[in-house]
Order: sequence, then C-alpha cells, then structure tokens
Amino acid sequence: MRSIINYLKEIIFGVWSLLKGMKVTGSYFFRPGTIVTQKYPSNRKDLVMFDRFKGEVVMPHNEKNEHKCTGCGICELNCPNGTIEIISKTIITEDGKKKKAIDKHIYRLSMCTFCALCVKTCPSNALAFSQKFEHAVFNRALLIKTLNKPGSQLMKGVE
Amino acid sequence: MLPDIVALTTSPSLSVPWWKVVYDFSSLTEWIDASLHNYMSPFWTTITEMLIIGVLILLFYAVIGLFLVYAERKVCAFMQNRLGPNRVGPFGIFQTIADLFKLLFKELIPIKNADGFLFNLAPFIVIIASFMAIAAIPFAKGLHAIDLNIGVLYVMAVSAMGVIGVLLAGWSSNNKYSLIGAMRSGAQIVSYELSVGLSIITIIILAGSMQLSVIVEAQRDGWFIFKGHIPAFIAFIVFLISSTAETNRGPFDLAEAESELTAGYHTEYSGIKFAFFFLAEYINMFIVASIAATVFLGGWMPFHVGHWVGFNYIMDFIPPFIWYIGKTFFVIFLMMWFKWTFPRLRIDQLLTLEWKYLLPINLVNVLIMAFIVLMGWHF
Amino acid sequence: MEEKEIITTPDEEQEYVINMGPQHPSTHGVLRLLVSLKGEKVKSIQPHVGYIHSGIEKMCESITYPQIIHLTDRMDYISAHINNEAVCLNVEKALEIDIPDRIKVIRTIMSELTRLQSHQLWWACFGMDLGGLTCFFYGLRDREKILDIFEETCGGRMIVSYNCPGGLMYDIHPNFQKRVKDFIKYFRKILPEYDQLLTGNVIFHERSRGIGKLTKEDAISFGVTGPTGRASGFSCDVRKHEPYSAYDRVQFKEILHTEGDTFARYIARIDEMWESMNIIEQLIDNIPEGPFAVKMKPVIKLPEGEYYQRVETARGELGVYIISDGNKNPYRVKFRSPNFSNLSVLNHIASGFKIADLVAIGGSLDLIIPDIDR
Amino acid sequence: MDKIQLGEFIKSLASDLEIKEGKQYLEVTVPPSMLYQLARQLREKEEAQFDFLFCLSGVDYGSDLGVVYHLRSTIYDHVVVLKTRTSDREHPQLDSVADIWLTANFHEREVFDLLGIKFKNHPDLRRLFLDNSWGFPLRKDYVDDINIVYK
Repeated sequence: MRSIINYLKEIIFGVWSLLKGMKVTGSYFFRPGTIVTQKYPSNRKDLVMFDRFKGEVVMPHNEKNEHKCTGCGICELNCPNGTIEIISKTIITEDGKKKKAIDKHIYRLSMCTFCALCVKTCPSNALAFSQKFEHAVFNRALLIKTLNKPGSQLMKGVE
Repeated sequence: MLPDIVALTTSPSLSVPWWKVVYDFSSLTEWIDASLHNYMSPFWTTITEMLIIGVLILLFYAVIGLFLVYAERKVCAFMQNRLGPNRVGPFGIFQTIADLFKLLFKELIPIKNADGFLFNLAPFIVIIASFMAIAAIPFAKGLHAIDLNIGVLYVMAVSAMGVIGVLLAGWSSNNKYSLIGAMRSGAQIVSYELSVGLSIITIIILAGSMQLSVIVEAQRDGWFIFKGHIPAFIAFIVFLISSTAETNRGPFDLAEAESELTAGYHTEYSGIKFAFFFLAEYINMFIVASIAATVFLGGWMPFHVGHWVGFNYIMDFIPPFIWYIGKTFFVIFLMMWFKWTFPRLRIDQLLTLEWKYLLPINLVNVLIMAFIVLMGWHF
Repeated sequence: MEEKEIITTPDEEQEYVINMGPQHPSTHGVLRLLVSLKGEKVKSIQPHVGYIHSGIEKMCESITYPQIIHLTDRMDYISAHINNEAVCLNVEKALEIDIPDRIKVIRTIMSELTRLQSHQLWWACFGMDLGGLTCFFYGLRDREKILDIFEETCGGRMIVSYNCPGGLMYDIHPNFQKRVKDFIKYFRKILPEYDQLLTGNVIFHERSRGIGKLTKEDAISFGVTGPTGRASGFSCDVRKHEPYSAYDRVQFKEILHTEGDTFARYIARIDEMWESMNIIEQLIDNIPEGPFAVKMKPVIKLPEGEYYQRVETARGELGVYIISDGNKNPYRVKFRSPNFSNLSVLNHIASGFKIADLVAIGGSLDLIIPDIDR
Repeated sequence: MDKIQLGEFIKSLASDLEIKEGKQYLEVTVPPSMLYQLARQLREKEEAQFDFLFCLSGVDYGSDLGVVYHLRSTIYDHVVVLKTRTSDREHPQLDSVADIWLTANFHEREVFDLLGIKFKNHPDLRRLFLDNSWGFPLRKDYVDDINIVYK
C-alpha cells in the first residue's frame, strides 16, 4: 500500500515540478515587454556605446590638423603583438635644430588585441580609443591604418 | 439583440439558420460530385475528384507546414525573451518561405559509402506516412477526404509508419550518430505507440465507434474530455505525453538530441531531403494534435454549455473549421510549451516513463472507463 | 564501383567508437572526445586536446610582465579578470609592493562579478546540454547585464584587460556602484526562476542525481578544484585557504557538498552565485578612497627567483608559476589551469554511464577549452 | 608543521637532498634517482600526507631539464616544492609519479609534449597538444622560423 502511495506521490510531485517550470516560460510568453532583442542595423542611429568602449585606436587631431604624437616609440615598444609601427623622420624646427618627428603612425587593426597598453603608456596622451565598432571590411589591406592625418603637425607645446 | 436570437432559436417552427447550411460542407461536396457526374463517366469522375483532393491536401500540407515552422519559432522566441524572425516581411511572416527557397536550392550532398537507394527513399517514406494520415482527418462537417469506419485505427497505423523512414535514414547514412538516433527512435516509437493506442481506446469505449465522424458527432452535447469524467482527462494527458514522444519532439527528441547526437538520424541530409524530414516532423505534430482535438476536444464541434441557449447560439455562429483549427493549435501550443521548457530525458528514463508509469495508468484507466460506460455514469 | 573497405579485427577490438568533437554542440569548443560505446553505454573516453593550443607559455617568455595580461585574458576567456589578477598579484608579490585597499576591493568586486557571469553562462550551457534550450537564453540575457557593467568600466566585454601590475588600468566608472546594485537587486529576483525552471524539475533530477560520482579522494588525487571539487567535499577554495585581495575582510561560506554527482556540482555553482552576490553586497558600498594604481617603474623587472600565486577562478584553482632571471621578460611561466585537471577526471567518472550522461557530466565540469590548451 | 619542521622531516626521509627555504614555500631538490621514492613517502607517511599535486611544471634550465612538483597536503595544509633535474638533453628520462597522484598523468604528458622529458612507467605517454612532427617548443633552443617572429 505504501509503495502505491509513494508511486502516486512521485507522479504528483513530478507533474507539479514540471508545471512550475511551465509557469516561468508561460509567464514570459505572455509578457512581450520583457523581450530584450535589439534590432541592430535599424537601431544604429540611437546606439550609443559606452565612452570607455575600446573600438579602435585613433589619434585625435584638433581643428588645425595638429596632433600630440612626438614619435617617441613608446607605444610601439609596449605593444605586445607588433600592432603599431612608427616611421619617423627628421625635421628642422624654426630655430634651426634637427628634431625627430612622426612621419607615419601605422596601426594594424587586424592584429590589435585592445589591451590599451599603448593608450595608457603614451607620455603625451596622443592616442585614444574611438567608440567605432563596425570594423568589417572587404579587403584586409584596409585594416592597416595610418593614424596621423596627411599634413598634420605636432601640436604646439607638446614635447 | 440577444433576446431575439433566443426567441428565434427556441421557436420550433423556424428552419435551420442559413449559416448552418453554409457551414455544412457535405452539400458543397455533393454538388461538385453531381456536376462532375454530368460531364464524365463515373471512372473519370473518381479520378478527377482524387486529383482535386490530392492537390488540395498538398497545398494544405505545405501551408500548414510552413506556418507551423513560423509559429514554433515565434512561440519559442517569445518564451525566451526574444523576437524571433522579424526581417522577412512584416513580423517576419515570410521567413519560412525564404527558408523553403533556401532549402530548395541547396546542394544535395551525396554521401560516400551510404546505401544510396535507402538513403534517398527514407525522406519519402517519412513524408508519405504523414501525408496519408491527413486524408482521414475531418476538418469540418463534411470536409474530409475519406470517412473510414476505422478512422482512428487508420490514422494511428499510417502515422506510425514514419518510423520506418527514420530507421532507414539512420541506417543508410553510414554515420554512427545517425544510427544511434535511429535506434533510439525505433525503441521510442514502438513503446509509445502502445500508450497512444490505449488512451484512444479509452475514448473509443466511450464513443462506441472508431469512425471519426461518428466520434465527433457523439460530442455534439459535450466534448469527451468533459463527458468522460476523470478517466477521459487522464487519457488526454497520457495522449499528449505519448504523442509528443511519438512525434520525436522535445522533451522526447532523443532521436535528434542535438546536444548529444548533433542531429541524430538526419545528420547527413541536406537541401530538400532534409526539408522533408523537417516538414514531416511538423505535420506529424499537426496530425497528433488534430487527433487529440477530434477525439478529446470535440473536433469541429463548437463549445456548448448546458442550457445557456444564447451562449450556445453564438458559439454555433463561429464556423466549425475555425473551431477545429483553434483546438488543434491549442494542443500544438501545449506541445511547443513542453518542448521549450523541459530538459530532455535519457533513453532508459524514456522507456521507464512508458512502461512503469504511462502503461499501468492507462490500463487502469481503460478499466475504469469501461466500468463507467457499463454503469452509464457518463453524461 | 569502388571496393568497400572491410575492417577485420578481433571481436574484442571491434568497438563502436564515436568522435565527439572537435565540432560538436556539447563539447563547448574544440575538445575532441574519442568515446567507445557499448550500445548506449560509454566504455571509455579518450580526450584529445590541442586544437587551439596557442603556446601562451612560450609567448610569455618573450614579452614583458604588463603584456602578459593580454594573453591571460584569452586563456580562460570566461573568467578573464581573475586570470589577470593572478598574474598581477604574483608580480606585485615578487616586487613586494603594498597595494592600496581601493584596488583590492575593486578587484574583489570585479572578480566576483566575473564569477557570477561565468556561472550564468555555465548554467545557460548546462541547460542547453540537457536539452532545455530556454535556459540558454535566460542565462545569456542576465549575463549581458554584467557584461554591460564591464564594458562601461573596462571598455571590453569579455576580454576586459582591467588589471595591470600595480593596480588597475582605469578608475571605476561613476555609474559603477549604482549599476552593480541594480543588477544584484534584479538578479536576486531572477535566480529563483532558474530554480523553478531547472533545479526543481523532475526530469533534471532524474538526469543528474547519482550521475558521474566523484569521491573526495579521487577529486584530490586528480587535482579537481573549484565548484567541481567542492561538490565532492574537497575543501579547495583558495579564497578561504589563502585569502588574496579583499577576501579576508568579507564574510562568505565555502560551498561544500558531499555527494559528488552532477547534481551536487550543479547546486554548488548555484549556491556560489548567491555567495558571490553576498560578497559584492558587502563591498560595493564601502569602496575606500585612494589611488586606482600604484606608480610603477616603466620597465618592470622581477628579482631573480620563483614565485607562485594561486587564485580561485570560476572553475577552480589557477596557479601562476613565474621563474624570473632578473630580466624584464620572465624566464618561464607556467599556468596551472583548473580545466586541465578537471578534464583529466572525465574518463574516470563518465565511463559506465550513457552518452546522454556523458554530455551532462561534461557540462557539469564546465570546461573551457582555451584554458586546457593554453 | 611549519617550514623548518617540514624541512627536518624531509631530511630524515632521504639523504642527499638540497633543502632551501624559499620565499614562499619549502623547496627541495631531489636527484632523479630518488624522486619516486621520496614522492611516494611524502604521499604515504602519516606526518606528511601530501595528497594534492597542484602544479607540475617542466622547466628548461638551459643546461638541464627539470620538473617542479608543487605538493600540498589537504589535511595539514602545508606545501612543499620538489625539484628535480636531469642534464641529459638528448634522452631525458625521469620517473613518473602518475600512480601516486592521478593528475600527474595529464601533466606529465604535457611536459613530455612541450619539453620532451620522457617519464618512465607512465601509463599512456603520448603527445598531448601537438603532433609528432613538432619539436619541443618550451625548450630554450627551440627554433621555428615560420611560427615565431622576432621583431
């Protein structure tokens, strides 16, 4: 007799536990307000990334097309996987001295692991992260970027 | 408005309301039959009618299949806090049609060392089995292809034939996962067929016939799930569980079990052959749901409550086809709800559930039902 | 027609061997298991690893200490923050730097958030392994909220790179505390739903109770740590035994179970989620003021010697063994990864059960393959 | 037992040991011939009971190849580091401890794979991560012009 009671108990508890699970899924089914899906390409305009989001490394330029990069090469040294390559040139300043300056700051997005060591160690804060996250391109060569804009110069007062 | 209707229906002098005539499809089919006879010999009439019915069922089959795939994706998405398909067409309703085209154009990859003939035959067996079962289902009054006097038996027998296709697919694929899936499916369907049969027998005892139209007609004054006291309700639950198992749907989808066997018996299929398996799964679900609706929930019979004449009158106004589809989709929704809530069973637990729980309950249930019918305690 | 190859071997060698992985839905990555079967029963399992062996230990020998952080991120990418912490703590210990309390507390909160999101992902995947696909979406839905917190403060979602030797990369975001508190409030309501959906479910009980039993002795001998080891009664919580960061100033229980089966491993992780929330709640309101990083030399050189640091990741004990010869590069770095030892126990506990159980056991071990291959 | 007592105890187990009190753990250097004997004793002696091998690392010391065993007792919570090294770089061979601590099975396979140290009496010594065409990458003299790029 006891075994029969246990048998029935087992069934009732089993069914009850199943119903509890069905309550969870069922309650979500009838509450479409809880849906979390984002319609990505169509909500692109109002998609705001967090301001610290590490999209890609950029070199901010001001309106006079000046940047802060002195071409010291610390970012290149600190990069763990050779993402950054600095090609420097020698220029003659106004007071006639020879000085090293940046020619090309080459950044390979395809190799970057976004460890932020370059941005953090830069002594003149010349580098920053942009919030751009759509990096897909059809040609791998497009992922090799020159960060300093053509014709740009070192900002006054940055050594 | 309401008192008038009540007055109309209760007055004995009034003839049958017009919609009752329109909702009775037998006059339409008889008219088609008669007019065809005028033009052709009886032989060609039969051939033409068969063709018309074949095309109609084929169309219905495709539409239902596509709709069910869409419905399943939407239902599971809403249960999982997602939107589901929402790109192709408004609310993504053309998504499955796009999928169909994708499957049609996909390459049929030939499998090396597979048994070619059986490999190609398997999807057709699966789809034909489900196709044949549709023929005997009454969609509305006078709207069924064939009204066999052993309708229930026929539908059960034919829909169970699909397992041969599954076994063949698993065997001929020359894939170890597929073979395990097929063997699981075989064991599963052989055992659960028993429960499906017994739970329907419970109702057959109550109805006294195996003819589906008679079973539906017997539910004019109340659905069997209400008429048959608790045994009918238990039979309904058992039927739901075992038919879910028979159609290889979660939580009994061991034959596919994508986290264990990748895709089970149809791992190696691609393109339209895979689509056949996929479609057959959904049509099988539709078939078992419509059997459940017909046998337990009164088929196309509207919902009537005792002496609420006005209420019953309004219920009569809803077309029987809508009733039928509504009930079927209710059962289908239940099955989807099961699938998207529960974890999967293990093969030995699946068989334990059948032989240790469902079968004894069912046998006792049949006895009680027979007793109730003998004593005349049912409504 | 091509002649079909007929394999003739003695009877005892004719086993039904299936190849689970490297591409299989339930091996979570590129783990390959050679499973010999007898019917549905698993006779033995041979794990084959190395599909994403990336030579992190070799790479570490040629880069500087701050640069190692970006590699450890990618080892056990689900608990990246804790891996970084291990390296940082080791370097700081070697240099004998005193770390301000603020850094310690923030690190602890971050580690516990990492543990929480790791367990959420595990719960999601474990539910999926057992066939309950809905669990997957609920788990990931809640995990996104933690990843948002990470993204706001660290700039990355999974690969956070937030620690650096001597402190943290940035200070916490002004919204950090509010967001964490909101999340804890939200998740305290959601976690019982997990229980209703899966923990209490009778099918789940049948699938997990008594499956894959691991005794305490075997757990110790196999070096199985983390929630997996603690489910067998092996008290191995590094946070208790060798407290690091701010773990010595918070109250929390070490979750210990004795059954050692799949269900115990499951419950251990669910309980750990509650404990993690407790720890975060104790700390989130009392983050002390102070600097977020200690001023370090531009080139970090460890004094000659050997250093070992253990931390408790979401999966078990991670050890970082650094041998330094006084240069700016380490001479040898060894990562004692928890998953490596946890994988080795798979054959021992899963043979004799069914394929479906193998999937459940594999899921309950919570293996992350890059951490095994390194 | 604290470090000093532990050192005394280990000294009593075998002669010819070099015992150093490290910054963190007690470090014991064992000649390869005595390694298995000492390991077994450390595991089984009532006072020691080092039942948890929590780290096994192979190291290339330049001239020698060595293996470092980090042992911990879950009962007494004390730790000892066993070190052993062999100067044979061509055919380095050490005793396997896989039958004492089961976890050593996988760890020794890893060491064999990456450093090429063979372990005697290992139940299943195969390469773990790499296939047989590779050298032993964690050795300091390993050269791979294709996969390792120096800047």
